[in-house]
Amino acid sequence: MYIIRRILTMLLTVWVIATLTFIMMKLIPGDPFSTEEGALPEEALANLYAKYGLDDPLPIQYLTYMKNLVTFDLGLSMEGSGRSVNEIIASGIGASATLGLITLVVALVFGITLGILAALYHNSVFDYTAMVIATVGISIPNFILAPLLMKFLAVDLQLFPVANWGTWQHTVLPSLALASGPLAIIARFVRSSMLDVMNQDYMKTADAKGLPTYRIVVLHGIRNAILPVISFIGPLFVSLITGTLVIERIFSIPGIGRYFVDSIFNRDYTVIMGTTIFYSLILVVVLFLIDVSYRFIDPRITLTSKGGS
Amino acid sequence: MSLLKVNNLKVNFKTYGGTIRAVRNVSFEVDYGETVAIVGESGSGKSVTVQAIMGLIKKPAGEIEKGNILFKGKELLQLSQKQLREIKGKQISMVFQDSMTSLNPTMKVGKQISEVLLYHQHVSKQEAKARAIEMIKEVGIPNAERRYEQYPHEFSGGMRQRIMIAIALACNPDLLIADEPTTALDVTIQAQVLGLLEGIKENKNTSIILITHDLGVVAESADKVIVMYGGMMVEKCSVQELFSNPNHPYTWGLLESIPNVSNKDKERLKPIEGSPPDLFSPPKGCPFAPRCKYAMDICMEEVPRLYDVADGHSSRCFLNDEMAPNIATFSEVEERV
Amino acid sequence: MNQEIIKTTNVKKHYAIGKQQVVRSVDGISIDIYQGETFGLVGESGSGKSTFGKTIAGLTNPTDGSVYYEGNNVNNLSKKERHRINREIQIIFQDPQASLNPRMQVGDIIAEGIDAHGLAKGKARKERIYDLLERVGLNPDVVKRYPHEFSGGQRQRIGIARTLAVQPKFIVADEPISALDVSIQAQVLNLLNDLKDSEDLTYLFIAHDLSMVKHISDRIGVMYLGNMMELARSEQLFDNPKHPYTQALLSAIPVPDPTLSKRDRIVLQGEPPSPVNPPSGCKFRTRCPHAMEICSLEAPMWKEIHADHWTACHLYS
Amino acid sequence: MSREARELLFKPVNKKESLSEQIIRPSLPIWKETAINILKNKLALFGLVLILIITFFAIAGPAMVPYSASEQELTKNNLAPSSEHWFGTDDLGRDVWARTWQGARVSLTIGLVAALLDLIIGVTVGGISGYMAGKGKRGDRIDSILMRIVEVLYGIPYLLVVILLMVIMEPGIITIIIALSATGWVGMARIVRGQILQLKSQDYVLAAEKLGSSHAKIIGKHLIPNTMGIIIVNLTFSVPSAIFSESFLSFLGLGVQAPFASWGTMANDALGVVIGGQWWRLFFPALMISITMFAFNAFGDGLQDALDPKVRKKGGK
Repeated sequence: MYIIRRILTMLLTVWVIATLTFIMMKLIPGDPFSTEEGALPEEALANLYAKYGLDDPLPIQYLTYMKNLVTFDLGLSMEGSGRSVNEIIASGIGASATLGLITLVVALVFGITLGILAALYHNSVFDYTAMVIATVGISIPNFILAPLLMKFLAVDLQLFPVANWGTWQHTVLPSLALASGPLAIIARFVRSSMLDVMNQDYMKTADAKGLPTYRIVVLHGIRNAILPVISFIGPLFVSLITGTLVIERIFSIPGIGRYFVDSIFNRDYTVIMGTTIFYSLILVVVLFLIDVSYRFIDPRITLTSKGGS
Repeated sequence: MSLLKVNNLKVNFKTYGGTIRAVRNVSFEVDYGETVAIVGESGSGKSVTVQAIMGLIKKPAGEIEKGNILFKGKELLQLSQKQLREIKGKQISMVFQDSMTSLNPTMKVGKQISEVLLYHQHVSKQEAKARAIEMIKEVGIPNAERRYEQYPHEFSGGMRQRIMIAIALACNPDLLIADEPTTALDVTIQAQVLGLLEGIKENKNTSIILITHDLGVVAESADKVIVMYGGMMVEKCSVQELFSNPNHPYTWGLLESIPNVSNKDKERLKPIEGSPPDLFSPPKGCPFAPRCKYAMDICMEEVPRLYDVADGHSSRCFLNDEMAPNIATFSEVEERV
Repeated sequence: MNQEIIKTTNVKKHYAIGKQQVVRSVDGISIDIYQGETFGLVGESGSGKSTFGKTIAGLTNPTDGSVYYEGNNVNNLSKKERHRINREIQIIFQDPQASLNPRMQVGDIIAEGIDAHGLAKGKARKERIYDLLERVGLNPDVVKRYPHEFSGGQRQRIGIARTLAVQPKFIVADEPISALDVSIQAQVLNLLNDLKDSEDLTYLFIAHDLSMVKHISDRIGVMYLGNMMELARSEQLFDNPKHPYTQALLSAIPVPDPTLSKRDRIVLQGEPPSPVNPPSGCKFRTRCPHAMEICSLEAPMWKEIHADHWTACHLYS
Repeated sequence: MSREARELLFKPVNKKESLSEQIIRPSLPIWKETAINILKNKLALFGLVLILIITFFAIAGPAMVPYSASEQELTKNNLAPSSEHWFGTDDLGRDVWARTWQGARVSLTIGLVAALLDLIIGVTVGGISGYMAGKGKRGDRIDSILMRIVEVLYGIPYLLVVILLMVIMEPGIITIIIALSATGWVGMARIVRGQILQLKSQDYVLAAEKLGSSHAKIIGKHLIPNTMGIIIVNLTFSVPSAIFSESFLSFLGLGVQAPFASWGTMANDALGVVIGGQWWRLFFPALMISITMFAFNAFGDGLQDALDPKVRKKGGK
């Protein structure tokens, strides 16, 4: 029941996004071709209109668009290269996904470790330092951190390539810049969650059982402290997606984000629409999966509807 | 030699509001096969006392300022964490008040029992599981095999408390500390759990420290009683003495303030007026003096020592001093006996 | 004395959880509460006693059945009448911590009902607050203080003063002492008893501590899984309990007297079933030592087996 | 002490009133306690001081130098920081100090106004939804419609929507504020609704209803004062997030347009030249963004701790 309701909301969300994007694109005064320098001859313009279906009445355009969407056809790029939006996304997904995945792993692994250590050494110098660093990490936007890293680690120290994509060295700076914020947020979150858990009665029980420290901390503490982090991956994912937009541009990484930003400047509406919908779809699916998995992983949630008085 | 001997225990807590002197000079002994009840209101220091025994007072928030805790002659406060772990859960174990929060919500209850066996008895996983199932049966839970695989939230309050007891008994401890084990339970379930504890004491000769605020539970289960107030032990005696010959005005007050079920006429209850002391700024003298009907000037000035009033019966009250006027009697209780 | 102030007829309160399941929290209770008495209501957790209390207090509407106050059906009133009855029926809550707004000063907390009903203004209002504080045994100079500065017993007294401010006639006291320490419980109990006489009140006193209930109540009703099991004058109930559940409940109370030999205690097996799937017939039959075949087939009638002594049990049919 | 002197002390005290009923601790209103807790928290205090400093320079900074933010002096372009140009100049010879503080005005205005709009919309929607929930069929329907909207909006990647909005609307400060608030209020609405739902079932709200308090009074005296803490904390977190979003958009070239400059546009302009060595053009706006975000985050953290009932309770038990 829950899952069905959730899937319906998910579809509704995607539909709303698709419709909104469509309406927004149609609200823009003028059209992509007439805004270009040197007006095209009347005939060529008409051809272009026909090619992109822009000569149909709006409701028909909307229906065509929705129909194509259901078959995952996002249309042609208006830039004139003749590539379809699907092709553009396909060509960019590899780099974007690699970068996103590396960042996600880095942020989770280091964020969780840092948060747990800070909680275990609560009120120590380590704790304070870690939390100040984390607060600083949240405060430096990735589009600021990226050029700084580029300048110091790539230009000055020449440890890593300045930009572009290809070898593993190319992934280090972008994922560092991208991961720092989420990492800091996770660290703070895990720390407070762990502190919470350490005050729970069952930690006292574990202690009173005479279990070794590692068992108390890992099996009883960390497990319970990390569970809520799962619900946190959703927002984390959002910040990753928006982060990649600018990071890919700064580091000239051929990912979807870069195409998206480029399409904004080129007013390439089909690509803007296509990528927005694609991103939203991924996001909505991820949020859904997280929600569902959380319900399966946490034994308390599955049966809480039993209720009492 | 007694099983457990606590000597002059002092525990402090540092909080945002200042330092709480949670336990001040508590001394008592627990013999083999004996049930000692610690009675007191919330904030009297009864839970902190047993947490100190279990080594659950952790720096920097809590600190054992001084005192000795001798278990089988061994000083627990001097042991390393590792040595202490050989005793905790194995020779001394503990049952907490709130079984909902005291069990790990994300671990199967069976595993929570068997991990004690795995660690302390170095048995194989299969054996630990078999023994854990055995324990679940022993504390009177049907369908033990199926129950082994369930999570705490799938149990009722009474069942969870039985699981807590099963965990505590897994290694056949010499001493079982039960911190208000039945407070959260209904009377009929309380009767079941108290019966279970009684059976353990009789069959296994386990000593029990029972913390409670219910004098009825004390009367039915304890051999010896310690009454605490404001972080201090105010009276210590056998359970018979407590009800037949109580000495401390606080104990009098407690006994008078509970209605007697077997009493026919509905006389007015005699409450202890006033409120418990503010632990941040406890009174200079006897902690009970501000609420005491018989308080003297000296009570406001200094903390009374423990006076021996009978064999094995001591009381922290200046009324027992040779200089004190003979003003107080506990007529109501005397009448009752 | 025999004038009834509250009458319930077959009151039910069911809650839907999820699509299919229904919690039968209160499942058909018909009782009278007389003017000037203290009606004790006992039962274990999940017995529905608190829900029943809240239904009588008008905090929730019954799913079925009716509640009458002074002969009028409370769900069938003019707006003006409803306003008056709402004021005359009040409730005292269990947790003195949760029942006082932490952001309000004591004076304003107590005056809440006075302001809402326009009972006093200006100087008269102030005097009324002082008077109420004194009546519950608190020093009037605490009016500017906040709830967290008080001990549990003091907070409960503030809650009582707030209730008294609107001059109620009937008060539902929902476990008013269970969150308090033993020595404080007696203070609050005595206060409630004194106020009953001086303010001419009637109480529905809900609790799970039987000895306290016995002490304060004139009559006691025993609830189990949403049903009333037994109802009698309190001495009668304690001396001569009829229903097997009442018998077990009474025998389970620990008595603070070590010289009494441990009585033959009736220890009930198992735990109360869930109010979602209550047993057929008599709801107590799954744990009843005297269960008979008939008990699973039909629910026993609620009937008066002696003067003023009611029970629902097949043993007495 | 001599035995005689000591003996004198052994006489009953003269007690007029029970000593233990007096409350020794001084009374502290909650806002005062909160203020004290913040002052005790060094990081929060540091954050507050930073906020004040940045605000001061945003107001007074541009007037401290003889250049205006848009004044071009092409002969003096790309100068490193010196006593003449404290933060250096950019490629058009504009003074970076003046531009930085001019940018501070833009960034702070956008951050504060957007956060305030979030607050107004979020509290209204969350409050109505939370308050209407459970109030009959109509109330439930209003709640569920509002919550469906929130749920759908929550699933939308908000920066993408903001980007889309910026693409179709005329870029500018007001557009940014509208775009940010169009989706930013959702988080606040969820929090406020949750808080109200929780508060509504608190005993003191039930008591107020029972005592006859009007809806307005219950909202004004019980619900709002007790959600204020969380709302304020959330506000301190939404200011930096709005500032971040603005710089992000400006950095993408979608935000503030000339002649205005924000920290984001300055950083974007400097991106190409930083590798060439003109570090100051990126450094100062970047530093200001980071300091501002740090200050608000640190202050918000401290505020959260100071208002946390768990922290406060530690002082009470």
